[in-house]
Amino acid sequence: MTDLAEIEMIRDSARAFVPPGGDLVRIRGLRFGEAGFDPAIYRQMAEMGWLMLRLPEEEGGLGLGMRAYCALAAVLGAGLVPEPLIHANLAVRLLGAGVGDAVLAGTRIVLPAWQAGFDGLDLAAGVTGAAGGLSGEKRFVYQAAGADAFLVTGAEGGWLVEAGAEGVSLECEGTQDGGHFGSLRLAGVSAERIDLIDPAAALDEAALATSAYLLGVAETAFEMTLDYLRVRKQFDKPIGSFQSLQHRATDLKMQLALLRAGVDMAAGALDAGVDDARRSALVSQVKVRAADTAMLVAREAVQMHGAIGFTDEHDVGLFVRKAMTLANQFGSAAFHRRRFAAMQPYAAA
Amino acid sequence: MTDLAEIEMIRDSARAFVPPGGDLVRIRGLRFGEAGFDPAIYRQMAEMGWLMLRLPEEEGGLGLGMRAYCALAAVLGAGLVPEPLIHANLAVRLLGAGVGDAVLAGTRIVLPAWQAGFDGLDLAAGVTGAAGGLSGEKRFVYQAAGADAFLVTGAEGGWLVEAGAEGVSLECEGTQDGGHFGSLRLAGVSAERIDLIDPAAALDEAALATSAYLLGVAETAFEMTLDYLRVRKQFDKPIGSFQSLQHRATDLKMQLALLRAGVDMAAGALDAGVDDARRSALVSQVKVRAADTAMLVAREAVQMHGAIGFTDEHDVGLFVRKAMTLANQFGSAAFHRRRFAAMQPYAAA
Amino acid sequence: MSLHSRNDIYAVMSDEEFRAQARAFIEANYPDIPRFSQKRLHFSQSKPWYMALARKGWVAPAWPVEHGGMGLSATKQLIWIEENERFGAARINDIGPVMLGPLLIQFGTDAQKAQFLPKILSGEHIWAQGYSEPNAGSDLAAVRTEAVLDGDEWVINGQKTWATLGNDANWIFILARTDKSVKKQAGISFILVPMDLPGVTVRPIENLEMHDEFCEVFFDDVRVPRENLVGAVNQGWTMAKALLGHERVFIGAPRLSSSALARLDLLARKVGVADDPAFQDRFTRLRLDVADLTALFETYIEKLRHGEAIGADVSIMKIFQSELYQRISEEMMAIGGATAALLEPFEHDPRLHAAGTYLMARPTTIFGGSNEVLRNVLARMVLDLPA
Amino acid sequence: MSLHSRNDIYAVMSDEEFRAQARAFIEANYPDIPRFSQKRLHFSQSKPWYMALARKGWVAPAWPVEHGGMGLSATKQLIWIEENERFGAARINDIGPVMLGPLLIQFGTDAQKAQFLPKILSGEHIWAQGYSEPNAGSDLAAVRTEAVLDGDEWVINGQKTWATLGNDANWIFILARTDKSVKKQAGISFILVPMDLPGVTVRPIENLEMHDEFCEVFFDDVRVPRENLVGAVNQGWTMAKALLGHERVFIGAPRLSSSALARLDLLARKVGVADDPAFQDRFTRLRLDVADLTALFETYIEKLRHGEAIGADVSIMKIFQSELYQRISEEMMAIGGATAALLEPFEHDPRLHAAGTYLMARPTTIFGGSNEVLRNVLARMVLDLPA
Repeated sequence: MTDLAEIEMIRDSARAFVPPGGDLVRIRGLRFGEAGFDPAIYRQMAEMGWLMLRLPEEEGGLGLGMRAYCALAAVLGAGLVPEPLIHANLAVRLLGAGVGDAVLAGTRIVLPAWQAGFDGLDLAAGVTGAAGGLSGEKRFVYQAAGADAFLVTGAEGGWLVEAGAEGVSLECEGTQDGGHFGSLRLAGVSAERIDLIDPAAALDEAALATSAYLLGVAETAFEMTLDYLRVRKQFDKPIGSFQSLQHRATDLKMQLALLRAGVDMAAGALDAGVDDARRSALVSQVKVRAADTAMLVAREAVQMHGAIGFTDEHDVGLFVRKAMTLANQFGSAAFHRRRFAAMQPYAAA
Repeated sequence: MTDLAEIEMIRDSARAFVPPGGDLVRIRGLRFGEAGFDPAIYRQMAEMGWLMLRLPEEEGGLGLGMRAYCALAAVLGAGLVPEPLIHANLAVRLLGAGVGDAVLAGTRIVLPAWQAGFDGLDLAAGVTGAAGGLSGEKRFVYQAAGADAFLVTGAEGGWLVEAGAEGVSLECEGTQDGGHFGSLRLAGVSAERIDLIDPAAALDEAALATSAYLLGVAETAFEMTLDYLRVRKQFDKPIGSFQSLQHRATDLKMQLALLRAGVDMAAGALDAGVDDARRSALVSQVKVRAADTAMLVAREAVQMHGAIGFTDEHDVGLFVRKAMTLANQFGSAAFHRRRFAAMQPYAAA
Repeated sequence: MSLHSRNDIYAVMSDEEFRAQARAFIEANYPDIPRFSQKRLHFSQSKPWYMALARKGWVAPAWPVEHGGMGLSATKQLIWIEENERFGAARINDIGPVMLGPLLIQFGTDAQKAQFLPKILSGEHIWAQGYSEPNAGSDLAAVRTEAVLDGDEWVINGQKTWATLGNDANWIFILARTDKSVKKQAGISFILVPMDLPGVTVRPIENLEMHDEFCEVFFDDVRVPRENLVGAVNQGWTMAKALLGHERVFIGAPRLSSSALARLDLLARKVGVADDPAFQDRFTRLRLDVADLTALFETYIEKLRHGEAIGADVSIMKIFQSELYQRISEEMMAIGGATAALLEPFEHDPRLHAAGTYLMARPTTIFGGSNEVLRNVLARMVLDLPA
Repeated sequence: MSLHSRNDIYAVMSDEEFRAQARAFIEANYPDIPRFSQKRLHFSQSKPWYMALARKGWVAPAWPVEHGGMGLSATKQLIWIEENERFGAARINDIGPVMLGPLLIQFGTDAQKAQFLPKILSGEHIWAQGYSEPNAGSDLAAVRTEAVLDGDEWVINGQKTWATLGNDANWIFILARTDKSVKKQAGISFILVPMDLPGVTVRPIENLEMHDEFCEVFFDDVRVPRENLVGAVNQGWTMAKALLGHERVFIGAPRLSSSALARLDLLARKVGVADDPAFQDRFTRLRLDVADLTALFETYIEKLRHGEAIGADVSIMKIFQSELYQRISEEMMAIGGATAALLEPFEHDPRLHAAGTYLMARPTTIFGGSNEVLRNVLARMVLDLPA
């Protein structure tokens, strides 16, 4: 199958979970629930092979490239899918096929607990695996309450920690999108150390997929806003006929075009193969635009919807909240700007 | 006389030199000439007492406050007056009444040569007054070719250096406004050291007056642009009826209102008396807005005038060039932002 | 009247004396209710504070003393606001004291003043505002809620929306169409309506902060006495505009921005970016914007103090302050890292709540005249640009 | 034809081979004229470079080989531009090769092609563009210059403006009104006019860079043969739009921004702010904008390469690139300190000229369709927003 055909195929299969026209009833129903997502749907997604996207074919995976992964993520973003696919994929990517069939089948959910600080991509901090067992804290574990186990990362590798194991406690706080972050505290948990597969690349891929997801979020919020501009009337005219709104809408379109081009370019480059510094620079480039554009579109979407956009019952708010939740995940724009400059020092063309 | 009456008086007398409706023929005539300004007009201005504005009444000056000085500077800016009043006043301010009657009468022109670096308000650098005489270089001396003498500043004080003295050489480069900067090179010039009067305050006052001048420049460029928006037609409508231009014009008005309020506030505070750090913070606050606003109005003025705004024959360009010339004088916005933060560390209200 | 004579004292008090007294009063009397809440508290929660202010005679800082207000100068009103902000005191249900009271004082009959003003001061009447409608937002003059005179009663039908804390209120004032034959601004009247009447239905709307701050209010053959009309019939538009009055200055006050700036500073320290020079550069820009807005605000306060007319240009401040408030909140989101995603304040400190500030800042560019409409008006009225 | 067969080679050459050859050619053949000039050089100065290109057969990179062009792919055209930029080679008087040539190839008669194309390639004809008029700028369809058929000649009266380097040209193509009875786009024709005819007057206009880059051209009963019409009568608007063609992609190329970024970097080093973290933060933002624009540009180049249609959305790039170029130039002014005020390049290095870059960036948002008009068009055509 050609690359393009693969991408079309995965996009089509994703659309089965995200009906066009955006039926967001399911999304609303899951908000602020305990797991924050639907394990049954998660399993269906796993059945599509979406947890083995990046596993090589020789290891039984789909062996798809980042372009296919990003195409999928963008569709999921357009539908605000709350199932933590990108996070689960990160765990699989770090562990490889050895993660086990139950995980790939979606019947056992393993989520990465990699973050300790407020920002950045440092997966080493927070826990230590000393003699007395694994101790410390990982924070901001997305959709943690739905996990059966966590892939806890540290300087020396990772540990697979069962959610119910001795010495493990989890405290959750809601996120704007109706999901949550877990704070995972570990006090002398016994767990075996596992080697992680190319963790820097794995985190970069998650950041890129998150950028693609944000692209889907922002594009859909923009389309909703255009629809509203076409029909909402004030002063006896559709507000989309007012030039200042037209020009601002054009500016959003411009940012979205830049973001889409960036996602495609970076995914293509990663698939073609680049060195580590260039890979990180490209991913940072894209994540900056993704975070900034999603937030820009979100705030203009609220503004252009007027008062109704500030109500929770209007769907545009769901997109705003999703942008707020994901903009800083896998590194904020500020972090990625600094990393871009560090990874690729300026040299005039 | 009350303060307000004084301010009105000086504003009226300034308007005699700057005819309303902006006859800019004189300004164009002086552009790129050797002196960059008209010594005869300079003398007339001196006759109005404008070189002794800030000298105390007991020393024979007018003893006016910064509010009056700023009112004058704003009118001069509105008329793009090229005579270096602010610079000459800085020299007088640093030297006091001892500067001599010829200087105050405008028959002898003394301009400050205080700057050595690209930016900032450091008057100490560039020259040393060692045993062999005064040596070194001062740069960016505004309208230097018209000066009879220079007040050269250094770490230990100042020196009055005749333009024609042994060891003095001056090289001039044009500035965008039709004036010029001189590079003053001193090689073992014999000159007597003079104590300077409160140089930090003097430079702050020059920076504030420059801000007021920039306010006048920007307000006039804005008025010209509004006039153009009212009459210029495209697509059979005056372009000022297009909402996006209306909104952008409103944004310029907003910045101008902030700048005017800032100038008034800072001048009033300086007149009322503040400590050194507060004075510098206030002046920096205003100079930032002045530089940024003048440049913003300049670029929007060109854009709103369209192609004609890019021609040298249209007067709006004169305002653009003046903004470009003065925006960074007595410290750029970037310098003053840093100084503001340093002089007045943040403390929540 | 003891209340009267007691209140007269503020006029002769120095600003600094007044500030000290205000601060001491707040500290001594603020009840055990949340401080620094970004969400508006409901009356059920904030009532003890309203009552404490009522007992002190401090419900209506701006009203003249003879009507039971404090008769504060513009400067002292500002001090009062600042001291409340500094302490983090909850904002009371203030539509009665801030909006309706001054309007009744200007346009109401003696009977209306006697009937309504004391009950605002006592907290017995909590007012809501019934201006906007689903199809009359930015274009307020398009209101369709109708009031028809039937004998000695107005019969009201229609729907209002965005009534702030409408579910706390027992009275609402509305703009209603009383003449459909004239151009739209000319056929509107201003009517007072008790909310406990048959036919009045309130539906709270959850906002993005998950807070039922706004309500829809439905009127279905609601009948109120003819005397509930304020001003003359069809004079409602004039009053709606007059209602702005001082408000047009205070809505541009820098307080939302300056308090957001303090939150940004705290958050920057918390997440460890406060010393990053790039952050400091951006922070200084925002600080300078707040400082210049403050300077501009003070020129208007000065005008109020001297009784000068406030022109249409005053809305420059509302535009700038609301957008500045938003920019500060966006910087909080940008630096907040993972905490920016949280639904509730990080570590339960309401001042560390990037998302809360971000969301609360959103409607400030929409309500009180959307910034787009205000820019249109400025372009025409102040800049004299053609239609 | 030896020229033909020689040029065919570019199609089979790898991009990197071509780049090496282009670079070597420029280095070996660039005459002793200014490099890195921000001002357009006049033909009197840049002619040796035009002639060197003519000798090599490299005047028209985009034309098909059979018409004497290089027949370069979009990618190789870009490489050619990049190598010129890198060296700082002067831009030649390229309205003939870039604009008129492709139009004649598409719409011209065989006689017109035979008459005009070789003279563009040889440098004998230097062309100017006569589109805009004093009252037809953003609204180009409002042209009033008139051409009336009198026997076998067009008689032309009117005025054109903003003719780039019109004082260098010996031919000009114009949009002229040939029918006043139809709606304005429908009555325009495209006519070729020698500039040495009686009745043609050229007045240079000094721009803000003190450079007579633009000219007004007056036509006073100028008579040209009927055959100087390109395409059909009243088909001028179609051709004016077609003239955009590939240009709509290349006008959004990141090269102006990326070369300005290099200037900003040099200037920052010169004035000593390159290591300031706040500057670096702003510089990185600009870099990322250039990088993303490059990514977007490459998607369009890819479309050209595959022969796909270019939609109206392409003007997104022109808007973004021109405004980015301006923002970079504004940052140069902001950091340049006192040097930003200078009329001529600081220390005679054209790359350290903040004011020059600032001024040269101004018209990019005005010419080639003002960004305001392009945004209007995007809103209607791409976003499908109502009129």
